[in-house]
Amino acid sequence: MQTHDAKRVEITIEAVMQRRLTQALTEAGVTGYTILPVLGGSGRSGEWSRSGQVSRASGMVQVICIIRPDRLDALLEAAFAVVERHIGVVSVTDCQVMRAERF
Amino acid sequence: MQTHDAKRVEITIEAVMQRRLTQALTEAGVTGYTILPVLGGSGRSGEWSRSGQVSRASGMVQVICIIRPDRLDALLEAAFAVVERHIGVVSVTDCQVMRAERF
Amino acid sequence: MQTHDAKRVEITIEAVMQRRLTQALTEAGVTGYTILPVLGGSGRSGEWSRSGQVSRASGMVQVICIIRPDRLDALLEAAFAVVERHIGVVSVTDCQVMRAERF
Amino acid sequence: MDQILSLAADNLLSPIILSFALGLAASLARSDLAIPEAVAKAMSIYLLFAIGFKGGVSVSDHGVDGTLLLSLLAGVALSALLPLIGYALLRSMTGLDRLNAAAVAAHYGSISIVTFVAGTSVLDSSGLIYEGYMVAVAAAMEAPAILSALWLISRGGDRTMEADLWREILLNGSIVLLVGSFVIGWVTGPDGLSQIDSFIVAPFKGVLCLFLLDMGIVAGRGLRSGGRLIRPPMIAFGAIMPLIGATFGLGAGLVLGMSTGGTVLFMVLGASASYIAVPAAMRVALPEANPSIYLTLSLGITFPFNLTLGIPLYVAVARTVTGG
Amino acid sequence: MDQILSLAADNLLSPIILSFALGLAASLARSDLAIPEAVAKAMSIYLLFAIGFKGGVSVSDHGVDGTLLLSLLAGVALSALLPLIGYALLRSMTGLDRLNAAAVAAHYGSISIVTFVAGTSVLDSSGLIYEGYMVAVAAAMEAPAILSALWLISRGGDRTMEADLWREILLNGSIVLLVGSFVIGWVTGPDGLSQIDSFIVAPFKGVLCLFLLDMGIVAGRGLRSGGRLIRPPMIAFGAIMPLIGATFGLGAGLVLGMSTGGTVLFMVLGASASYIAVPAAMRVALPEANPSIYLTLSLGITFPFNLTLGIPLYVAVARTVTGG
Amino acid sequence: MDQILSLAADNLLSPIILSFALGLAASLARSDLAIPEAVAKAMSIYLLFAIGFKGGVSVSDHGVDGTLLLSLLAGVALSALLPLIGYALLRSMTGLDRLNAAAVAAHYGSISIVTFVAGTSVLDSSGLIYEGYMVAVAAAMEAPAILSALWLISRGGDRTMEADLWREILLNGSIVLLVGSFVIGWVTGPDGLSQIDSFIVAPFKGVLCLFLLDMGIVAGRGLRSGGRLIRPPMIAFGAIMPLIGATFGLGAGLVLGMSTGGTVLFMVLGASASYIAVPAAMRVALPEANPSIYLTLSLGITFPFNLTLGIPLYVAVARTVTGG
Ligand SMILES: Nc1ncnc2c1ncn2[C@@H]1O[C@H](COP(=O)(O)O)[C@@H](O)[C@H]1O
Ligand SMILES: Nc1ncnc2c1ncn2[C@@H]1O[C@H](COP(=O)(O)O)[C@@H](O)[C@H]1O
Ligand SMILES: Nc1ncnc2c1ncn2[C@@H]1O[C@H](COP(=O)(O)O)[C@@H](O)[C@H]1O
Ligand code: NA
Ligand code: NA
Ligand code: NA
Repeated sequence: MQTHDAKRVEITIEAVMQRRLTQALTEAGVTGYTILPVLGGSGRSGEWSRSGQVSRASGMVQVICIIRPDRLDALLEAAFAVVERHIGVVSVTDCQVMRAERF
Repeated sequence: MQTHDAKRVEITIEAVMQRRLTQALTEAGVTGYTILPVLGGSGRSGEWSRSGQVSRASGMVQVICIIRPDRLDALLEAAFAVVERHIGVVSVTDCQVMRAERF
Repeated sequence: MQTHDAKRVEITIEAVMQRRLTQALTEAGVTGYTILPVLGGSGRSGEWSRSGQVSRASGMVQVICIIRPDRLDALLEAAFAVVERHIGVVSVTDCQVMRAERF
Repeated sequence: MDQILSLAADNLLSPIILSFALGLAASLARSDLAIPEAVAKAMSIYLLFAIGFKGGVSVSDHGVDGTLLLSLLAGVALSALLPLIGYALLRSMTGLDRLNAAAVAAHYGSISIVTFVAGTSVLDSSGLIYEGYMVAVAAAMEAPAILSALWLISRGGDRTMEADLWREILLNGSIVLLVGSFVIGWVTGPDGLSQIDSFIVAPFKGVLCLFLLDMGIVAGRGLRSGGRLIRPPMIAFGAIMPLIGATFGLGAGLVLGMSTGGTVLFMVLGASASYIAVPAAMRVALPEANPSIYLTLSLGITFPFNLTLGIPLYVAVARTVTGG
Repeated sequence: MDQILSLAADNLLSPIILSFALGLAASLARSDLAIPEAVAKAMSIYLLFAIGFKGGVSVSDHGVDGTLLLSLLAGVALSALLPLIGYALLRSMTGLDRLNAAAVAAHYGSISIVTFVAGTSVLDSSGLIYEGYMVAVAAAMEAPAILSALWLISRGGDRTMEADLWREILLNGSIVLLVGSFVIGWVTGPDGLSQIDSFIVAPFKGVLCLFLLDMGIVAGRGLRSGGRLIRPPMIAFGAIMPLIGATFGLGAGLVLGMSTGGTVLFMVLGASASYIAVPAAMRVALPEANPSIYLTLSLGITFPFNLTLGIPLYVAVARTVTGG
Repeated sequence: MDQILSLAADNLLSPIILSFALGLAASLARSDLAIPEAVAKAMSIYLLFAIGFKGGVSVSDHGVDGTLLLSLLAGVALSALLPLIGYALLRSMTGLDRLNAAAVAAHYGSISIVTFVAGTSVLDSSGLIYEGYMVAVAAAMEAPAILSALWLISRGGDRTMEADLWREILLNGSIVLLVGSFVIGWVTGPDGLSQIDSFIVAPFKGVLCLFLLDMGIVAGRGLRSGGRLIRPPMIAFGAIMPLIGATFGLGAGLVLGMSTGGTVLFMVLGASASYIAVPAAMRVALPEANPSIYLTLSLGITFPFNLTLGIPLYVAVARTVTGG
């Protein structure tokens, strides 16, 4: 099958920042994203788990965004403007997609 | 550690189509897959979130499938036969696995 | 944006083994990981889904770990010591991260 | 008329309707108030189990009169017929394309169990009795509408119905639970009820409030995101179609010689539109149809219409016509 | 005999059993009826809290007689002993390999709290009293069986028990909650109960119905996917082993001079097989053992056996033997 | 004094407090006992709905006296003022940096609705009446403290408050639900209550027990992971600050001429610290502040302090001072 190069960006971020992030992504021209729930994790700010939160305020989500390679920089800049002061991780992977016109 | 090349296919698809997709994958010779819940997302058909569904009918899931590279085409064809008319996204990433005989 | 090479390790493992795995990862020098819930899956040991468990004892989770390439071997060894006798899958993908000093 | 207005006013100021309004207002104002998906599902399981069980107990209590079978048949016929009317209306009134018109029409043939419950709850406070087996009629009306809609589309020639889909529709969770708990209630009767009534009777209305809170939230989100798709002719359809459905329901009730309460419930079933079983089936069978259209119409327009104005109106009409 | 049959018939037609049957039928017919995981977990927390609390209140009410400690010891002994018998039986009857035989045997030494609850509910409707502390005995019987099974395997030499696993088993959520709420009930007594009885007493049986609906669904899925692993000799084991366990339980009850109801509960505990605590421990300690085998046997065979035929039989036997 | 002790003892041995203790003990012992997130959220929705509704009904029942508006204003003032005091105390007592001190202080201006509920429940058992609108005061006190804290930081110059954040804080789920159900209760009055009281009144305390079980578990985890951050001066702050807040609350109650019960509730609101609305706002507005510090203080120290010693003390003081 004919495939096209794309980038898969995975942003792990606090749930309270989710709306701000997706708004920034949309403004940066991203045409789609998928949000996965996160059960728990660990990082510089320590270990946490979703069932260990009363407020569930500090839960996290993972936003996955598949884009055309030439849009990567705009996306990363938009994402960083939101993530910067907040805890979280951004990683980028090369991937292939079928219908390039969608991204 | 000795690693082997493989492909990681990630299919984001409506939950109502999940069983049909995994059936098609199994028929195409896929030996395993993992299903992740999806909280929400956005695409050409607009934005949605799992808590904004009464019926939860239009919720989505992510099916992840790690396979030997030579099986990729069969998998993609089987997946597309199911996904085609439905909303959703398919992406393929190169990856390494340890015990190649499993895939 | 300036990016650095890293590895994204994805370990799908039984929930009862989660704590043992993350402990082993931490001992192997891993500085962070993210845990995703898994809804269901299929493999050599058959098909299962989270709502088909009374005890939810055999549910699975996915542990995602982004690390510097030079730490990969230590991580894989630590992971394998835990995963070996248990069902589950480990895959490794190349990725890019922004602030390499974090990993 | 006075009577309708006073019943409507009573109804509008009940905790149930106000909870719906609260949810609606909260989500239109973009509050983050939300009920977790698992909990909403649990409440719907509770409501289906309780309503089915109580229906069964009532049948075991008062016996089945001969109209049970006829009522089931009438329900199936209504459910199959209404989509055809809805489709014609949509095509002429709104200019919706065939696919979306068929998908919307399917929803109006099928039923909303929460509207049904709200109807029984108004009947209970009005002291009107009704046939306990109407809950079985509700279950029987869930699916036939889907078949009608698919038939409307397949006339175009390009589609056949996947074999598997039938099993899925007929054995979908809500039908199985409703019918199953109806049977359990029937078998165990008042003895069975006495064992669990402090679970399924006493807290019922309270759970319904929280459930309607959630439905208000979801309806509000639908209106916010899908609202711009819903033009005035479609809003009109969302209020006229229930009246047509109720009229057919009234006819069925009169022909079968139902009690006043039973006639009201036939009207409510005819008037109400699905937002659970049918959308799921549409996603599988007609994925190109736009869910924003049918969900917004069914949940954002017709559901609140029935809940607030429809039900009191149906009660008043049925009372006048049957003299009950 | 008549009495057994009539009790069994009553039991079979109770909402609780019929709910289980509904879940079983739904999942065997591949309906998508499902209870969300979080809700199933919430119901099990509710049931454990309620049963523990009520047990504690009953102890605070009637006082502890000297047999409490002896009963706990007898429970521990039963739980540790039954896996050895189960293992021998499995090896001779079914030809299961050592690892799987030990894993299955562990389940039969441990207990099923829902079976226990179903037992108390039959006792309540029969007007038979029982010692409130039996719920503590149930808690004490959860874990020892795991040790026995691991000992059976470690004789083979290749395994030692991970230190951490002990803490996990002894402090697993259900034991902590059962014991904790037992203590709370004991400390706060009837006063405490009066504060929360409309939460933990009145709706109890109704929640139990929905919980058994879920267990039926899960058991049905297990039978569908694991059914082909379960050969006739293993089915026979799934029905014989509870009878053996019940016999030992009867012995314990008689030796300790328990009330008729208490004796029945000892039989029920002996007869029932775990499907929560033990499977989790087995996944950690004996991951090579096949969960389909032990879960299908415990949940698909023995659990419904006890629920339908076992409990009425144990009641009849205990009544005859104790003259209660 | 005797009276305080006996009330404190009664309180300590209530099922509610013991459930909290059980959760705390379980998680300190690293048991895997856990309440699913969706269920914890459902319980908090239930509690907010019930408490708001009952408050509204009580207002509709007894009428609004002129102090409602003044009470709301007093609540807002208290909520805005207490963070300033808390901040000064933290900076001088504990040496916490400005950012973390402001974040902690925000929590102590805002309120804990569960502490409020525990307060009303002690009042109910003591037979003390209180103004039903105090629940609206509670809602009004949730947010102003956040503004004060952000003002404390923005004096440093480097921050402005994001426009969007305001809407989020004021329309956060708990405020909307509390105020919304208060209005529903007010509108529907005792009639409305009689429809749903077996849902929101009878099982209330039982649900509260399970909710506190969960809070105990969460507090225990917080203490385990964040405990080493909490030095003795901060523990002292966690016990002194509620006393200061209660003193201001007492002042407000006396100035406004509230009933004894209403005065107690003002004290409880002043004394209690937020762990839901404020932490979420802090993650958005002051992400560099460490959640382990403010959550551990609020939930691990002040919450149990108020629950066990604080409330009985506030009752005794208010009784003495008001002669109630
Ligand atoms: N190396 C990593 N790999 C995967 N996820 C990570 C990593 N580091 C941090 N995270 C995730 O990001 C969250 C916040 O990390 P931090 O900002 O380092 O506290 C953690 O709770 C994890 O969920
Ligand atoms: N570019 C993308 N990156 C990640 N996920 C996407 C993307 N586009 C679509 N999706 C996911 O696929 C779903 C359906 O997309 P669509 O078919 O474009 O409406 C969305 O709700 C997202 O969950
Ligand atoms: N090829 C695969 N791709 C993705 N996930 C897999 C694959 N094989 C196994 N898994 C996951 O690992 C679990 C256990 O697999 P197994 O050990 O083969 O029974 C399955 O339930 C899946 O969730
Ligand atoms: Na209809
Ligand atoms: Na046993
Ligand atoms: Na306060």
